Amino acid sequence: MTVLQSSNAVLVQAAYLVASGLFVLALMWMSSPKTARRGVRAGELGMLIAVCGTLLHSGVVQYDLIFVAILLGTLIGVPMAFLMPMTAIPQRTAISHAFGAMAVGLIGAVEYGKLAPTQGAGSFTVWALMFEILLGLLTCTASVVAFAKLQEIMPTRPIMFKGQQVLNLAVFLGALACAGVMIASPANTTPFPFFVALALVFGVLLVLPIGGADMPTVIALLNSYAGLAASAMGFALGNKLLIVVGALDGTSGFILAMVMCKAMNRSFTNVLFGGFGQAAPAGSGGGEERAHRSYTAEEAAPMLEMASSVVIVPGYGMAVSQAQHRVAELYEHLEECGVEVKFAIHPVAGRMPGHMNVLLAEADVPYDKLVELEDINPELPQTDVVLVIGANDTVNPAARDDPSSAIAGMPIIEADRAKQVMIVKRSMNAGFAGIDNPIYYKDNAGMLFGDAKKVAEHLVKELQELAA
Amino acid sequence: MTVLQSSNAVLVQAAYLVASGLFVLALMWMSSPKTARRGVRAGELGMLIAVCGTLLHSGVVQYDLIFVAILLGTLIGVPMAFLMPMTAIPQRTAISHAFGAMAVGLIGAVEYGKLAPTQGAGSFTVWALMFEILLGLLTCTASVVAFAKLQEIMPTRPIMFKGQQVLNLAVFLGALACAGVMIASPANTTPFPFFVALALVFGVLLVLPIGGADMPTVIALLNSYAGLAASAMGFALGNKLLIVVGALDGTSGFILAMVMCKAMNRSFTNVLFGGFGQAAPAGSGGGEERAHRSYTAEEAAPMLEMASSVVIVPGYGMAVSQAQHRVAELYEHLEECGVEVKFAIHPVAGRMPGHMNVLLAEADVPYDKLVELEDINPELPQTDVVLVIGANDTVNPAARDDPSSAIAGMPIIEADRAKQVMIVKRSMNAGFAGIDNPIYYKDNAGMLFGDAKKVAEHLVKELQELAA
Amino acid sequence: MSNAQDATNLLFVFMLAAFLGFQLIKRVSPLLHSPLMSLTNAIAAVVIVGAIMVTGEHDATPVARTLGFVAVVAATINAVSGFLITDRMLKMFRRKGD
Amino acid sequence: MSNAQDATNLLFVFMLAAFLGFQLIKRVSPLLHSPLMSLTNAIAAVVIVGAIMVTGEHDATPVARTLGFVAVVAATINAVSGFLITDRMLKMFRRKGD
Ligand SMILES: NC(=O)c1ccc[n+]([C@@H]2O[C@H](COP(=O)([O-])OP(=O)(O)OC[C@H]3O[C@@H](n4cnc5c(N)ncnc54)[C@H](OP(=O)(O)O)[C@@H]3O)[C@@H](O)[C@H]2O)c1
Ligand SMILES: NC(=O)c1ccc[n+]([C@@H]2O[C@H](COP(=O)([O-])OP(=O)(O)OC[C@H]3O[C@@H](n4cnc5c(N)ncnc54)[C@H](OP(=O)(O)O)[C@@H]3O)[C@@H](O)[C@H]2O)c1
Repeated sequence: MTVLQSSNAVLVQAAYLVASGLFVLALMWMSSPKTARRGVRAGELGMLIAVCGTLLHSGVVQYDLIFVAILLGTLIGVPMAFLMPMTAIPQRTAISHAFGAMAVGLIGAVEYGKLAPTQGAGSFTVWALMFEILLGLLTCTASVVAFAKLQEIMPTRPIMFKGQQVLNLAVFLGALACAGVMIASPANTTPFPFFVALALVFGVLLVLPIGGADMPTVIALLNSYAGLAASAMGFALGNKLLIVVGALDGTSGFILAMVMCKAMNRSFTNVLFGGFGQAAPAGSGGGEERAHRSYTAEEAAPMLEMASSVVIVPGYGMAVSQAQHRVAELYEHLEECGVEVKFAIHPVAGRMPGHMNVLLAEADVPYDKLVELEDINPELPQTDVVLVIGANDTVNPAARDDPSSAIAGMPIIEADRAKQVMIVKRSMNAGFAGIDNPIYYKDNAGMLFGDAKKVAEHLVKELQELAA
Repeated sequence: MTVLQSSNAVLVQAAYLVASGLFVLALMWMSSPKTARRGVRAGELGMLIAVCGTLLHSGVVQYDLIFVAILLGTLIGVPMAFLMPMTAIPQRTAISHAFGAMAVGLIGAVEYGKLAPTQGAGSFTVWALMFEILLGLLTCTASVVAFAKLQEIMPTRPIMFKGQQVLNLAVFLGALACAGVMIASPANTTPFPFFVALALVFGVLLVLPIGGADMPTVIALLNSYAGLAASAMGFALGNKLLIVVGALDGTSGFILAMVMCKAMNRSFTNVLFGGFGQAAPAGSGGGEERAHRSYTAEEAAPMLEMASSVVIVPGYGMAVSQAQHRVAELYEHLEECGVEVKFAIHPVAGRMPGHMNVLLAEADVPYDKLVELEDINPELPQTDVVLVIGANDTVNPAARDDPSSAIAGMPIIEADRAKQVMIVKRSMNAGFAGIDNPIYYKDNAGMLFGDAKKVAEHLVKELQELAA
Repeated sequence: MSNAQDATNLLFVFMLAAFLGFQLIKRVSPLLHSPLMSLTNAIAAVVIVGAIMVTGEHDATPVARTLGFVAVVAATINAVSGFLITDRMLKMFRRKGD
Repeated sequence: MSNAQDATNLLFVFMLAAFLGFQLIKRVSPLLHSPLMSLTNAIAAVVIVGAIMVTGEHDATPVARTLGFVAVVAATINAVSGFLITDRMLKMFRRKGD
């Protein structure tokens, strides 16, 4: 029996080792679109091996519930994966963080109940468990709020009130105090329910003052927290697989959040506590009524057809109106007319990193047509027409020219440097940052008012007629 | 006492953790010349912390010999570092691998003597020790032979004889058999001396059939072996610091060896067993006496001065004649005359990776003037004069044009595509690969015979006279 | 000693994995940032390993089994849907002519 | 169990460090390949840690102390000269105008 158990332990450890290696390979292969799908395979295989290894663990003896749970999870997960529209990806990520973090919190709670009585004061395991439960639970409720804001179940503007920061700090310190008591005397479980409650409340408070459009950054950070919680679980259980995955996840979320902050020229503190987007964009087009030109689709189509180079700048508006397929048709028609078309992708266009890439890929635009900001900007002065579709802040020249602007210093796609700019949006209203956009009033610019999908359809129709 | 010991153990482990982190940072910062020196500082600090941590270890109680040894090592190491000429770097690397691997082997032997009686059959520790001793000792003697070949104490041509591969295999299997016996019954130390002797002999045999100019690849591979030996020591002693460093080192040597093989379009097997360079380059200029032009420095200098762009291609000959300082003067004079000068660096020019970069940096050539093969080749057709200084195989167009050439497929610097090529070398003799070089007979090419240093001096003098 | 060893073993693993994550993620092209988020999300579902242990132990209390059950379901949903959605996204990325 | 745990702890560390080494070294510019070789050579001298243990143990035999002594000297030479030479090389790398 002992021999059996020990050979069993070797097997479990070997499975975890192999699984960790596969997860590392999965991320390594994600570095390029050519190997990325292989990365997914590696991840799936790693997960399978990790689960099978655990099922073999000599400590696991009751299989009934586990199999039912896995079956149930699969039955829910598979249709979810196939029915989810690509535009809902940000929300999905948020809610799945909530699920994952909840699982971490629950496991932590169970482990605490089991291990606490056996641990000495200040034990490493209890430290790790407290960390795990705190991070798991706050990530769970924070992700739920983020989901609600993205899905617009909740108001997306920052919710701020007097004494908010004091309250947040008090709740956080309260949770830490509970954890401190339990670390000092693990057998004393009285503070546990308070600890749980405070952690859950803190998660909600954390996200309330953050505006809806900052949610992507928040989600990446929550990804990072969820990773750290998984690592903490690994420390508590002495499980290296969990530590590795947690660390990989933690750094991944952190780096993505950094990329976004850099692309918006804002600091973490500003995102988390700045209350950005608080001043509702109260029809900022109303102020001084500067002159702008506006085109109809009939006027715009021949200009596009006669151009030798066109750059399309997609933004959040394209995602909202689900216009990506129509935009792809537009791209194909223009290419057929012999126009050289490229897409300029700003790193924070839309509502999550890489948002535009996924949508356009979904609509069958080849990914070598998607050009990053630094690479497209030098080409724009030689470009005949830039067609901005539902983007706003990401093409706002004030970020470059006006040091007093709220988005000063944010790198932009310099659409205004092109020979002609056409901007598709529904009104003169501001974008997420809530500020006016001088590009609309430039001599070389013209508006194409309307819903992005409708306008794109209209343009395609006009092009077809021109061709016929 | 126990508390003291355990807090002590925590300290040692913490020191090792920090040291490992610093070594990782050291390699990370080596990625760019801007941060590289910070990397060296990190490495030094890591080493200091690792040594201090070990001295605090509760198992270490006799300090006398250790301090004497460290003092002695420092007294030898410091002057060595300052007096070593940069041209001797390849040899120094070889001999220091020998030292390091010897240390690993000795420690392994001592540990084996101490631990063997306490270990059960097939114990993990004995496995690791055998691996450590084998790799340590064979790397030690192999590095000594590599050193002797580079320093030309030994003939540099491959030494091959009948039955060599059979002998090598027999020695290797003999060593493995000894190790096997000791793993099966650790208490039986009889095979140990045979094991040691066979490992040492195998190291020598391994390098004998490899030609002198393949030594850089061999040294990188030995670096990799030394790393694996250190890792094995870490496994034997349960020391994670050693495992981390060994793995970093092991991959580093392996990747450098791969880079070199790729740049020569040869396989590992070919380098290790191919006996490349065996056929002595028996005056390959003697054969058919094809026509070549030759210039004097007096003729060459005005051509260089009148060019608007010059690319200098340095090679092994520049290193041998220590011409780098004169070449740098030449570069400065040309720049003063308004000529745009760049250096084209082939990845395996010289006798170790990065050899030319170090020599030219030593002579104060700014590193942004050193251009890699892929980047310079597209510019060469528009270049007025390419000046090849002691390079041969790396500019041999046969590699590109003649599929039956010994170096067919090796990427080259396409000097022959330039408007004019001048080649500085002492004769029409072949280079390391021992094959003729068609570039000498091209219409746009001319030889500048002489020692690289002398010719460069001469060219500088002529340029000065032209300027005056 | 053994306790310090244990903890530092885990800290070594954490430190190396964090460095590795940093190096790996930095290299992911911005083109793939969305699939990356969804892949890491799927991989994070490996906490199912802890959930299985909690649920399957022979002395697990009913509360523990219930919470563990919920955790296994949640983690499975994340793993299954995460990998499938990532693959669905990646399948759409095509070069011109593919 | 504890033995398997121990061995896999070390294997985890090895695997992660090897992946990390691979990612790190791949990014080193060819410009710096010579200093890189000499830096890794210096870092490898960390085997001095094992040499010190062997030499300083209270029950070390004279043979062990002698071999350990030699090992400490050898490793120290490598460390000292390796770091100094690497720095000497790197000091020489300058951009135009620096
Ligand atoms: N992607 C990320 O990861 C991320 C992360 C954090 C923050 N953000 C922030 O999100 C913003 C993204 O910039 P962006 O340029 O993509 O978008 P944006 O600045 O938010 O502007 C979107 C524009 O689309 C228009 N629009 C909305 N619905 C439309 C529809 N159905 N048809 C046509 N147009 C429509 C809106 O104008 P109308 O109302 O006039 O139509 C709006 O001005 C940036 O400020 C960025 O900092 C993004
Ligand atoms: N760098 C590495 O890491 C590495 C690794 C493995 C192999 N290798 C091999 O080494 C070779 C390096 O190519 P390479 O083009 O640099 O060198 P090479 O092909 O070996 O040619 C060097 C040339 O320099 C000339 N030379 C020698 N001493 C000279 C002096 N004092 N003054 C002037 N010229 C002198 C020689 O011609 P004369 O005798 O006529 O003067 C010789 O033809 C390649 O074949 C490569 O595969 C390099």
